[in-house]
Amino acid sequence: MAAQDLRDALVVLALPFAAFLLLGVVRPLRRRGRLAGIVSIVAVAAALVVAVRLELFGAGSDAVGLWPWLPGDGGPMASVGAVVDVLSRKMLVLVTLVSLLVQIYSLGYLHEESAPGLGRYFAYHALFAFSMLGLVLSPSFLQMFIFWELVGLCSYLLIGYYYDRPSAARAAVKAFWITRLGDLGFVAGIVMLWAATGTFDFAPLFAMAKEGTIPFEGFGLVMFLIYLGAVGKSAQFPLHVWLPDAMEGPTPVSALIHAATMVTAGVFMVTRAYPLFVAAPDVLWLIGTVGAFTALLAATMACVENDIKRVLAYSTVSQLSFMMAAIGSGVPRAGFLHLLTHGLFKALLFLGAGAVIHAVGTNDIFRMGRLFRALPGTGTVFLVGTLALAGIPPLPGFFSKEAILTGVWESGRTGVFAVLALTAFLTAFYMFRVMFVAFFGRAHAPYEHAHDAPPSMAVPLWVLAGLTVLAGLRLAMGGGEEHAPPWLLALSLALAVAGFVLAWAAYQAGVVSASALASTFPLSLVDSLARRRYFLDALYAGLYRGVMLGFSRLIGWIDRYLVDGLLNFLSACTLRGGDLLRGIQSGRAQDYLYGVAFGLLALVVWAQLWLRRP
Amino acid sequence: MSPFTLEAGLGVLLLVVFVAGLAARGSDRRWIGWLVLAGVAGLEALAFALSPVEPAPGAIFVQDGLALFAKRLFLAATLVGVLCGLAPAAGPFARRAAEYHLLLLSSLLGMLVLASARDVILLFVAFELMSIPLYVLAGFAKRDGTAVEAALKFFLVGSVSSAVMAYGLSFVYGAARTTALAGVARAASSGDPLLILGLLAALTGFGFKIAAFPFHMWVPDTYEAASTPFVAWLSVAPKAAGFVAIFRVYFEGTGAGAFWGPIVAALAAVTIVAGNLMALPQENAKRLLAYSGIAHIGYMLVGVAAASASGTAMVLFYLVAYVFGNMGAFLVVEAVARAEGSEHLGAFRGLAQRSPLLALAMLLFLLSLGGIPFVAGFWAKLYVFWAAASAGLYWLVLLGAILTVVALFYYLVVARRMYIDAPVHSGRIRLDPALTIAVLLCVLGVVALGLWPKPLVMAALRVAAPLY
Amino acid sequence: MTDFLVRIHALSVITWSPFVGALLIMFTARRHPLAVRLIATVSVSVSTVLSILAYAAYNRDAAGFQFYEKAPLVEQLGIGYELGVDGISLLMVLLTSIIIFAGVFASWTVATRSQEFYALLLALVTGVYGVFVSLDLFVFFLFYELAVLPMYLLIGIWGSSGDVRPRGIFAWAYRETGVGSKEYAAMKLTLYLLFGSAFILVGIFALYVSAGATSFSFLDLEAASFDPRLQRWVFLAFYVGFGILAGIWPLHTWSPDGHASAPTAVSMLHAGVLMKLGAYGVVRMGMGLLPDAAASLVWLVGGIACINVVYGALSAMAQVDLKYVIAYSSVSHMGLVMLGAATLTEAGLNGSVFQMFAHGVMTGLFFALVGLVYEKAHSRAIFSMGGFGRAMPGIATAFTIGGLSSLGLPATSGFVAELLTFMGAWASAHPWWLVPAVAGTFLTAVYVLRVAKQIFWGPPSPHFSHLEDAKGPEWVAIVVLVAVIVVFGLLPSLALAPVDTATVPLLARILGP
Amino acid sequence: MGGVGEERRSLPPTSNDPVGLNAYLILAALVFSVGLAGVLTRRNAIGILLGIELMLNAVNINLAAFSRFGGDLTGVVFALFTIAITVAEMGVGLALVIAIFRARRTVEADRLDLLKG
Repeated sequence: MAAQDLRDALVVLALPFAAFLLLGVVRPLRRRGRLAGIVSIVAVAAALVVAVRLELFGAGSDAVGLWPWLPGDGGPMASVGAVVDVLSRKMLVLVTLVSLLVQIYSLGYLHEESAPGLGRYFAYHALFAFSMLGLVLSPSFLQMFIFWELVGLCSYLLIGYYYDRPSAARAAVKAFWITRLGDLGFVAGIVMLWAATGTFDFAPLFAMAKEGTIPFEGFGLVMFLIYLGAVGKSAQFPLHVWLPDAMEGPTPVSALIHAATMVTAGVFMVTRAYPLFVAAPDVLWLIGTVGAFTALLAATMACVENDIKRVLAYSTVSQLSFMMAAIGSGVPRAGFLHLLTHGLFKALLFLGAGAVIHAVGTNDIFRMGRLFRALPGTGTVFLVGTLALAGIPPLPGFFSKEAILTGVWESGRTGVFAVLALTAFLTAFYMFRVMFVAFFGRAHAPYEHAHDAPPSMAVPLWVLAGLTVLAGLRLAMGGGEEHAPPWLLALSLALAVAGFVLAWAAYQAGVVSASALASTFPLSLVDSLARRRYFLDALYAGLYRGVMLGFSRLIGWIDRYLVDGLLNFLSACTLRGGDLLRGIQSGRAQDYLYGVAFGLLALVVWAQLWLRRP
Repeated sequence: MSPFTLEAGLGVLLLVVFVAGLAARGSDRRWIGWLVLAGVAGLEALAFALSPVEPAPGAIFVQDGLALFAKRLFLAATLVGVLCGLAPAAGPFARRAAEYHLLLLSSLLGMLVLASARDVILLFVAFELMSIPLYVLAGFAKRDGTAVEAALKFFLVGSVSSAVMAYGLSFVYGAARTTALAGVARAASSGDPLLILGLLAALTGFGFKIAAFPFHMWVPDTYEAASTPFVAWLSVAPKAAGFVAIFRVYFEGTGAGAFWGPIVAALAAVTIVAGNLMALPQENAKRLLAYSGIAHIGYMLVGVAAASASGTAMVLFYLVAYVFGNMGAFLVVEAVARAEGSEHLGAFRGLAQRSPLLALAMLLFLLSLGGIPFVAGFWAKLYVFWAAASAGLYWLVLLGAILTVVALFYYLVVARRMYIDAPVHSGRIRLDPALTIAVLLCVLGVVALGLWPKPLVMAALRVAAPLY
Repeated sequence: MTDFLVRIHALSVITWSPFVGALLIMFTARRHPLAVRLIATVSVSVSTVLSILAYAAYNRDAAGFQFYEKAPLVEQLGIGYELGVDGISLLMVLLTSIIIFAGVFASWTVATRSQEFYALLLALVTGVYGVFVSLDLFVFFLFYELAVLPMYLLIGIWGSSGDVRPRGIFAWAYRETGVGSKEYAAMKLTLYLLFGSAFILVGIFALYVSAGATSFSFLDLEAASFDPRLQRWVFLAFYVGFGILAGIWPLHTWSPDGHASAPTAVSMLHAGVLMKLGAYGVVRMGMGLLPDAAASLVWLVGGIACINVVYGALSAMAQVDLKYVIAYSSVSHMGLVMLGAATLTEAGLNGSVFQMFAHGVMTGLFFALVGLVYEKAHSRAIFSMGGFGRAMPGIATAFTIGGLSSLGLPATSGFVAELLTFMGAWASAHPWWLVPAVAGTFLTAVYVLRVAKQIFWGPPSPHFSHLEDAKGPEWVAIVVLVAVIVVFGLLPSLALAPVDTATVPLLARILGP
Repeated sequence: MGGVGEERRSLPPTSNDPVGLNAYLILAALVFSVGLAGVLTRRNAIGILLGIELMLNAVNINLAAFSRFGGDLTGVVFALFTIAITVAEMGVGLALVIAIFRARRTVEADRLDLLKG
């Protein structure tokens, strides 16, 4: 049975890969655009079927398959393979599901794209699905890193899908560089871990952690470096700056990669390697602290953002940090639960936002208004997503967030708990801010042309909305393994309602002036800092332009004009020396005779010196 | 066999040429050249047929291995030199062919005797017999102002050097009380300052002949102005003779290598540096080769400075490689000059497209001179450095190796003109058959020695061994 | 299969087939450009097919030198024509085949004097093959020179000049020497490499003499044991001599100028294979023959390699000329190669050899693409370009893949090489080497993606029109190289399995039992 | 080669000669020096030839003196050869001077500098 599970998992993995190969190699097929999309969609749909079967009817036991990858003297240095367990089974379903829906949605969303461009888009999507599935199935750090980088590549390619837009090009490389910064920590960490333990595989590593071989000396550093990978990928402070910019990509991409799946890879990795992180409590503490801090930071930025996608992006950063904070506080299960639920409703929100943008042609919420009337379907599903994210029961966001808060509270990290609670309040605030401003606020322009999304876009929206509700109901009925204290439930709800009320007061009822609120100290300080993104983007730009490029120019100059210059100097001196020396060849016979005479003299003197040498 | 066979044969040839010159009529007497060619070829064959003769004790004329080795080399060089002189040449060379060849052969006779001389007087006489015709040959085109100017400079430097040399040799005689080199060698062990002074002064004369810095200054002017076939020969044969004389006087049986080694090493060092550096800015092909030749003399002096049998052998090997490489290069210059009317490096532009054969030959010669594998010069440099390193002269080897890079620079500049630059004129260059054969002979020599240096190395080692 | 290959003297055929092709081209195909190309393709294909067969037939259990051939040349001096390959050299032979196969197609459009171009190129390739397969150090050296010399003409005739402004305290020297021109580059490269070869020659002779002056055979010298003092000096001589070719800092400056000026196929071959030859020399001769010195001097090799990695990457970042970027990236990657070798660990040494291969293919691809871009846009100035991706999507894709391999993205061969180097570095006696190695890959990501973004992304530049994608035979080069990058990235054991059989005994010799 | 202090044969004094060998050697050295000075300083080619003649004559003085004081005739034979060679050399030299005068209308050594560098 376990072998059957393993085979199923590999089939799930292979289907999108086959689609990618087909699209990558067969150029005519790729250039047919929609046909390419259908190929990819069929593959992912088949993968979803297998994944669901695996989740519902699989053996349920863990299965691992390993094949040697890097040969070495006395056994392979590294292996690749697949692991099927609770985590990976759930992730398989999530990834294939969201992938499928987003790809279907894309057919409608990108219907105006040229056929070759569309083909390229779906080829990237197929590659992404393969990579993400490979990541969740990884039985070893090394394989995880491989797919980790591949999903990063897909992210880079898809952010830069509109490659002739300079902003998209910039955002793509920015995302790649910044996540790369973390990834290098990751790879350095696993290399160190390998040097100390001789393996990349999770199973033996966990066994070592259990029997106490781990932690060894310097283990904290190793785990910190590995955690850096998650910092980059899951947009933790201070490497979170790429994610808002990544919204330059097509909106479905944001939904899939930058909300539901890829960005959660960091959380997934830390969850997967949790037995190791437990052995490094300092790192775990750091994960929790940074998570809480980032959650708040991102939430404040979401509150002042006007671009609907960027609000969602900051919200993603914030929610990812919730998960990280949960893991850091010792409740990885709660974090993972939030990962799954967030994947559903954030994809929903992004796709909804995509439908809105598709309809009105702008990202700025203050140039929207009364959209609910024009786009009732979209508005409804967006509202479902908003309620879920804000943490209104019985939608799933409430339960997973509440599980996190409970876990954090029980772990005794009061500071983290307080910050997260504040963030939960802000979450509700900024989401309802969008809701009120865009969907119920004053109309700034008439939207005669705005209409609800075509079926290829609407169906995925409704499916996601339905699944969100279903998941919430299931959690409400069967969930709640964590026995939260009632006051905490109340607090959660209260925070969400408070956020809603404040947003209503400020943006709908006009009871409170948002600008006046923002200009009172200390909110004014936060407001202005958040609007400037806490100067982090500027800092990175400065480091890049000033320090890195500046230093490279210095090195380039040194190489060209000093290192090479010295060589040229020597050659030029030689050439010049020849020129000078030929001056003695004056052409006058008597100078030549002087040569003979001096030669004789020099010979005699030299012989004298030689004879008289001590 | 008498030790004088070759010299006697050459004497006969001189007589024949003399008579032929008297009998010749008309303004084109180049057929005498063919006669000379045949004669020299015969002598070369004879030289290879001969074997060394064990010298009688106290003999002043010896036909030992070294002498025979050197004579074969002189004859080979002369063969090539005469061959390329046969090609159509203007005015005096056609009309006065007998005179030209008589002078050439007289000088050759001087060399042959020099190689065998074991007596100071004989050495000096042979030396002058070799030198004086060269002055005349340099100014052979007596209507050409520059040629005569060069000849006069050559003559002045040459005769002053030989005066200094004679003055030195008089001290050698005075100190050693004998003119036999064997006696001089015995006296050398006494360390008489007068003898050392004499030998130092004599070294000036030899330095002039081999063109070591700073006695080299006649070389560029003479090479530039004199006729190229003659220069090709001048650049190798008398040099070889000079080296043989140096081995005879300073090293053979003296046991004084430890004294002369460092002095020669200093000479070698300045010669390598000066030759290579001064070659860098040259734009005239013959001048360039003149300076590069000076540098090569420096490299050979490195082998001399090793003051060992292997060093001497390697110099002999170097000389052979140098004969083919350098003569070949001059011959190509001659061929190009005939087609283009210029010996400027610019005349080589695009040679590869106009005459691939000539360009390839020149490239091979340049590579040989530069010391690149597969051609003779590589082994020559390698062996010389090896010998010097075995003698502990690491600094000299290092200096030589570094300046090899400089040398490659100017050789590659020529290669660049031939292969990289576009030709100025179009059309293929017509080659004279005699000249082509001469070039091919040199190519053969360079390549054969490059691929298969061993027999010659062994031969050189054999003849050099008895000197020490 | 093995018998068959031995019987036909496969290594000899691989080595000399291009040379025969060169001769045929020189003497038969005058004024028939297509015939020239066909002869070149056929002669190179013979080598390529045979090297793939040899690669497949190599007995991984027996290890050691296989397909051995020997014929005495100068018995008295112990010089012989002795050929054989082990896992390392076999991979290098394969690399050479791949690159030259692609190179022949990449230079399909050479218009001027194509006959001579192909003849020289093929002669050069024979030199490269010869170096990798010869087991006699003397013959090795001869092949080495054959691999260097044609470069002068290849760059001088078919190269392109760049633009370097005289600046700095040595500005007058720049005017004096004509820095930037192809003639300058050709001269610099040739002289520098010949200068290096002098050190190699000295080292070879030192070993030959102190081993009793009886044999130049690698196997005999390997069996001899040398005095540690001598070993140190000879190791340094090899290190400098081969290091110049491998582009070690600060002796690397011939490489950017040379590679930037060289025509496409020559850059491919030179950066792709010849620089590896330097590293190969250090590993094979330096470490293989002088194990004690290797063990005591790796700190130097590794330390300088660290400088190379970071310094090369930063220099690449500072360039505004596309070819210079690629050339400096080679300097940086050669640092990784040397670093891997210096770790003296199995992973590191495997990584080093794999990096030679991976970087060879990757940089070959880069130069092929840059050549195409230059051919179509007639410019190398990065910051005047933009938006080329629309007109040349194929080139853009291939460039991206090459770039990803260069920055070590998984699924490309560059990743495996870098990973193994990292593993080796941390496991070595100098774990801090990991830091510059990792930093180097980040810097690589910065400059490669920056260049790719500038050239292929963004709005189309107004300076260029009539751009087009690669076509016809040019695709062959691109497709072959991309395929190799990806296949070896996914299945590294294809290359590593034979390499491992060679590196493990080598390490055992250096580190002792 | 040895150094100072080794036993060294002294030239035997010859009877009936009021001045010793050294006087001849000094004379020869003076003549040589005068010749060399002439060679280096005269601008006229004929003058330089004369200088060379003087230098070679110094050689002859040396040879004759050594021969006389050494008691063998080899030196004299040497001197005879030297004289003959000197004559030949001067013949060539004068011929060249004439040729150059014809070609260039000058025999000033300073002005013969078409070839240089």
